[in-house]
Amino acid sequence: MDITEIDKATLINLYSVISRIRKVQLRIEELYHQDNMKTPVHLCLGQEAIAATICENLTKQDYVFSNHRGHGHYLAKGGDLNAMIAELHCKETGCSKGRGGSMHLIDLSVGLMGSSSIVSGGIPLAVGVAFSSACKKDGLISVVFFGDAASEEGVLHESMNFAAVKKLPVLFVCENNFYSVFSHQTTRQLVTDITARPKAFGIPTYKADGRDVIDAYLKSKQAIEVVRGGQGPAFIECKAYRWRGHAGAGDELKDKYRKLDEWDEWMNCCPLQKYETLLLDNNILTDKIIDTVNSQIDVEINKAFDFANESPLPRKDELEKYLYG
Amino acid sequence: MDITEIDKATLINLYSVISRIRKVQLRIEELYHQDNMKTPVHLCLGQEAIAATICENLTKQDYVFSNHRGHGHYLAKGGDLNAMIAELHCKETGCSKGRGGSMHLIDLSVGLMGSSSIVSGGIPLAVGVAFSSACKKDGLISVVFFGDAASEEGVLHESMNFAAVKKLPVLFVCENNFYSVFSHQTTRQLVTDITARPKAFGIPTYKADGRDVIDAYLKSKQAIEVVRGGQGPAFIECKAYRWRGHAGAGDELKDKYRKLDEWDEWMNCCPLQKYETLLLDNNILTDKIIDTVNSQIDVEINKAFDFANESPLPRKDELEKYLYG
Amino acid sequence: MPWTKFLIDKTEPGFDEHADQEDRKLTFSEAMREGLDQSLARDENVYVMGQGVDDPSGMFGITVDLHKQYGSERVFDTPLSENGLTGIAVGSAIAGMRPVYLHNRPDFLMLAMDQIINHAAKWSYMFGGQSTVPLVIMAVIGRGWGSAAQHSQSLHGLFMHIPGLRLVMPSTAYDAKGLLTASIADNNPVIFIMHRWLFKHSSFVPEELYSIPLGKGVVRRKGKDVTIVAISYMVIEAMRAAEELEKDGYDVEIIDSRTLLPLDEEIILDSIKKTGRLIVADTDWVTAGASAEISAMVADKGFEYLKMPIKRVGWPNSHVPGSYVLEEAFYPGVDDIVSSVKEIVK
Amino acid sequence: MPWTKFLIDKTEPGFDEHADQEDRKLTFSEAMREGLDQSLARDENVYVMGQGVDDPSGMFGITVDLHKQYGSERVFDTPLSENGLTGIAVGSAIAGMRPVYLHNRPDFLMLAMDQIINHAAKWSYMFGGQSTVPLVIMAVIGRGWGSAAQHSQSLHGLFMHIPGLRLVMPSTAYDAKGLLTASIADNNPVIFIMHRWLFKHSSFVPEELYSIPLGKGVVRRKGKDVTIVAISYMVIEAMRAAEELEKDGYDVEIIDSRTLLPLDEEIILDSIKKTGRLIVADTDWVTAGASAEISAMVADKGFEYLKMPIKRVGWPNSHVPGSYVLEEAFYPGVDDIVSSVKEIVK
Ligand SMILES: Cc1ncc(C[n+]2csc(CCOP(=O)(O)OP(=O)(O)O)c2C)c(N)n1
Ligand SMILES: Cc1ncc(C[n+]2csc(CCOP(=O)(O)OP(=O)(O)O)c2C)c(N)n1
Ligand SMILES: [Mg+2]
Ligand SMILES: [Mg+2]
Repeated sequence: MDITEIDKATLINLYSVISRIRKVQLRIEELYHQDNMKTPVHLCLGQEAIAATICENLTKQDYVFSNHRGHGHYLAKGGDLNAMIAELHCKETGCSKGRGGSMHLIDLSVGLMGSSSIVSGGIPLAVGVAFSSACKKDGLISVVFFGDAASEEGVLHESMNFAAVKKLPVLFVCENNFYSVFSHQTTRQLVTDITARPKAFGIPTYKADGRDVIDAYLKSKQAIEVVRGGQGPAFIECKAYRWRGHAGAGDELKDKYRKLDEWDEWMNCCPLQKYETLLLDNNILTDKIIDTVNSQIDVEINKAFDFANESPLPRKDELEKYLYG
Repeated sequence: MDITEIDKATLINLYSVISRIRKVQLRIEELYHQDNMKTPVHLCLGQEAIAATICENLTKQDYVFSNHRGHGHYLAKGGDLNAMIAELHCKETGCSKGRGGSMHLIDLSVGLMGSSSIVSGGIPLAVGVAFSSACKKDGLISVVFFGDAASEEGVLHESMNFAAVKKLPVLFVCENNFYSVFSHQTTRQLVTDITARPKAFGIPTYKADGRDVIDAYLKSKQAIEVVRGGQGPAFIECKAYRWRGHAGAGDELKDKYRKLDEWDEWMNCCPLQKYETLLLDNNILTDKIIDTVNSQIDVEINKAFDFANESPLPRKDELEKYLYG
Repeated sequence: MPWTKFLIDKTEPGFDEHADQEDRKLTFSEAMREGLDQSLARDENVYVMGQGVDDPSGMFGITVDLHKQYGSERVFDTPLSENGLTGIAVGSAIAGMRPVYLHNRPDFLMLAMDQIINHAAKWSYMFGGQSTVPLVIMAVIGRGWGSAAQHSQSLHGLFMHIPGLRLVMPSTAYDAKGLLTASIADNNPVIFIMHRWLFKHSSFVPEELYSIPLGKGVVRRKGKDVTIVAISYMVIEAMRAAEELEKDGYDVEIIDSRTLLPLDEEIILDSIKKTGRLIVADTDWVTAGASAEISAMVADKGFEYLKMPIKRVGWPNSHVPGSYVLEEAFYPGVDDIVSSVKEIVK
Repeated sequence: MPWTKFLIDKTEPGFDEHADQEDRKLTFSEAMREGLDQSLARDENVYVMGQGVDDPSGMFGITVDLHKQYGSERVFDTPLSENGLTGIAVGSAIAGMRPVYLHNRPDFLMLAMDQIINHAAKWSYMFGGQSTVPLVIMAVIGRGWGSAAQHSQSLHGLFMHIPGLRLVMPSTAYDAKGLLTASIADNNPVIFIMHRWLFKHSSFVPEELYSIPLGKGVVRRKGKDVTIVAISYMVIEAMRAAEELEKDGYDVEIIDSRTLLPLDEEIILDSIKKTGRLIVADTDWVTAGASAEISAMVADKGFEYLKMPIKRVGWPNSHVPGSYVLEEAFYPGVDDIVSSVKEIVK
């Protein structure tokens, strides 16, 4: 995979998106023990490049469905940071008005359609949106992010079959981080090559290394071109490592369940660090630009937390307000 | 496939089993309009050889789960004919004591574990029984019959994944008769080779022509040897044609939904007729033996209908009797 | 063969709230088909899917030939993947479509409970009202001909428990069309349950598209001795029971709930204010079902009017049996209603 | 990180029906673990499965290290395939095993409704009693820390509607172990729902395996003014409410239903005979749920004793919200019970 295939603006934007996701995640982790965010968080540290490279290939109107580990998807698609941090603080100004919490992010203005905390729940929804696009011939595509464990749910197979039969414009993105909570993929699946499953439904598949931004970007691009071409769905499996525990900050019990060789291999290869070095080596970025980008992000994050802290809580008398549409 | 690979006794037994299923189905169809069998029937005319060849390779103790189109499975596994016909007459002497009707046949004495009328419902049950055998190390295997449409249900994929991970002794038998009620397989599946799905879970697969008894027998044998070998599950797809409508007698609307070329191809090739000719040509059977076998079957069927007609109905005051185990 | 035909052709006396209107008598299934047809014509976001909706029998006639009129993109058959397809319908609804997803039996909805309960019902709330799910899920309660435990359930009691859903159960052709229109027009997931034994019942059905508001019950018969709240097919049984009871001098009031979510509590309480007695008749298990809810609601809000115990007429603690003799014992009907009335009146 | 620990460590005053027994105080989760341990030891057909049963946190402690004792063939983690795995458990039960299938949340059972309702609950009946399904399905009601609509449901109201199931909801460590034993010993599918806020409550728990019969409620507190039937965690809230009410001179009787299927109707009716007043307190939506059933049952069979309307204290018509302020508004507790009592007493 060759960096020269990608234009400079894109490369820089990818850097900024990935760094922003990273920094937001680290800040949440840092402050989580203060208990101001009274909602479970599932950090995507280590997996940032997947959301970034997929979304870089999407238009603002294209649809994305996310899952419980959805902060990166939301930010990469362009979701409003203030509204996200406010949602983590369960405030009325949150993107879900404090009704959803960390696992239910939404920003319809950028096509981020919402996320389900039922593992695999968002998959058929994304296919349904693609069906709608096919009916309306609006040229948009639909993308759904889900984990390796979500691929064990029957509904993925039902969804793939229907998308294939109807040639719907949907991209299935499986983020394989090898774990479901404490459970390793090999205890749950005999064939660990998840792309074997979509192949069985006639869906073209791609595999990307989620540590390698260039690889992930170019593979995403190919997959998305296929989907946009109107020939039907595609499937991409992106491997990456979940740097932290399943939920919350840190990973207290990591020695009790991680495979240590795997841990070494993956933790020693930070997607952001690797990418930064690559960009510096290729003179795409300078240390100075990097500093500027990152300090802007820091400012923005500070503002978002201020915004969240100052925002009002939902009103108790509005408990039932959004039950009906 | 070569007939000489199969011993004579087996060949003759297969003939008798297939002919018996055929005759039972035809008799039910003939009498169905009399409304004495007040339960939906899903005839397996045209598909008889599949049940027969699979079960010929099983022991009496091996487990079988069936589905709504289950008469053939029940008979091939050795289920009691009287009890089946009585069940179709909703009698207390029926195999399910009149509680189940045509779609819920059971004969635990020969390992016929029951059938679900929820399409795909029996699949995980069979895997569960195989799990039990694996725990108990009883050397038995478990078999489940289901249709092409059942392969669209997510639960099949979940069941295959688990069976593969745990290397359970279960054989998945997909009877592909191309239809789900009025709906052709091609409107429901892009990849019509159903064995692509089990392959994606690392399960060895086999394909058999359900019109060809020798082919179906030898392929079943291979598949079952694999399962019995303890290496885990196997999957066999057997093609056959549903000669009648989805349910009930005849197929009034067949011109309205059948693909006519397919109809010609499959209806002109009767599995029983073809097999009979083969056995006569190879001097395995004579016309005389055939007559004897068939008239015994007729006698047996007459007796079964007499038994059913003379049997008592369930007692109304025993409505709730079997609710709890 | 008889069984499908048998039940569809079963022509029992329905009743007609506009008996005086001579023309435009349609059967329940004709009314449903007309409503779907007109809804498809009216709004291109409406589409109809389900196993067999484009087949020659067309879902008991409800969808027959609609695919020829509107094309196979708007009226189409589905694979056997109830949970996946429900989610797909929900997703399309989120994107602005108005799917109508038909099932032969409520039993099959059990495969789709995750998408119905965890997703469709919650999507609006969970995201602070930003998305809506205008989706209609239909199913037909089977009954008779030995279809047994897995093919005869009602199960609407389950849906009534879930906030965010609408639950609609019409009993006449007129209501069927009007409530269908309202259901398709509603911005929330609607569970629309029909009873197969109603399909040949006919009544006056206006030609134009009209809508009956969700949450409004109707008094089917006026009386002063006892109130029967009846659901779906049990309205028919209650009407018959009332006729029989009339001979013995009992004056029965019958309320057709029409929708269970929302439930028209007012019409029920108003009636009980007058009669002081309540029987709830349902086509489902009584335990923790719709009849329990209606009874509990009255035991709270209508207690002061109540003169006698509240009786529920519904399914006993058994699965639906296969054998027709057991079915007779299983299904409550006119006799059970009559004897319940006699138990609490006088 | 706080949230898991936060809730598990939440030590509210539970209560102990054997407060005088000084030794062998176990928490609810310790009692559950001990019960599973002894059941695994006692019968080799028992096995335990579920997502995370063999992980270091061991299902809130319930299963911790059991896989080390009994091997990964008898205590094992599962793929994320709830419907398939439920069917597999059912199949193994049909073949004579006694599976215990643990889930973190009742919400996830929605994926498995087909196997629970259409298969497990019906298998015995459908085949005339020839097969049985000795299966225990467990789930833990989540509460608090913004887990929101898809991770906080109770949903036992749904299961109560289905014949053929058992439904067990213990409120003390003593009951947890005893009801667990009875559930594993039972030949029918048992839905066993626990409330996370009970896990650190402790009470006297005998060391030996003992069994509490399914279908027997218990009077937790004697009183003559009003009967509160409380379910699961609401027993705790009711006990607290009773203490507060006592100060104002109200004498409250509290019945812990312990199991909902079968429901101990007798103990409830006996109490109402005395008090003439009923409040049902549940950890679930009131509409068409367990509280509706209990209320409806009394409005029929106990009507003659009733002096006042039956009140239900349970979840309002809303999904569980994410924000903690809204959670406060959502969950009923001591105050709601107190005010309901004051509404109907005097
Ligand atoms: C249907 C369902 N089952 C179980 C859970 C509990 N759960 C939440 S996240 C999770 C792990 C999912 O793993 P994976 O799909 O690989 O995503 P990851 O957490 O690794 O990003 C589990 C088991 C759930 N939310 N939904
Ligand atoms: C879950 C479920 N959905 C729908 C049905 C209705 N139904 C009964 S049999 C059948 C056709 C199944 O086709 P297939 O699996 O190919 O078996 P075949 O009838 O061809 O033997 C359908 C749709 C059902 N019983 N269960
Ligand atoms: Mg994972
Ligand atoms: Mg078929």
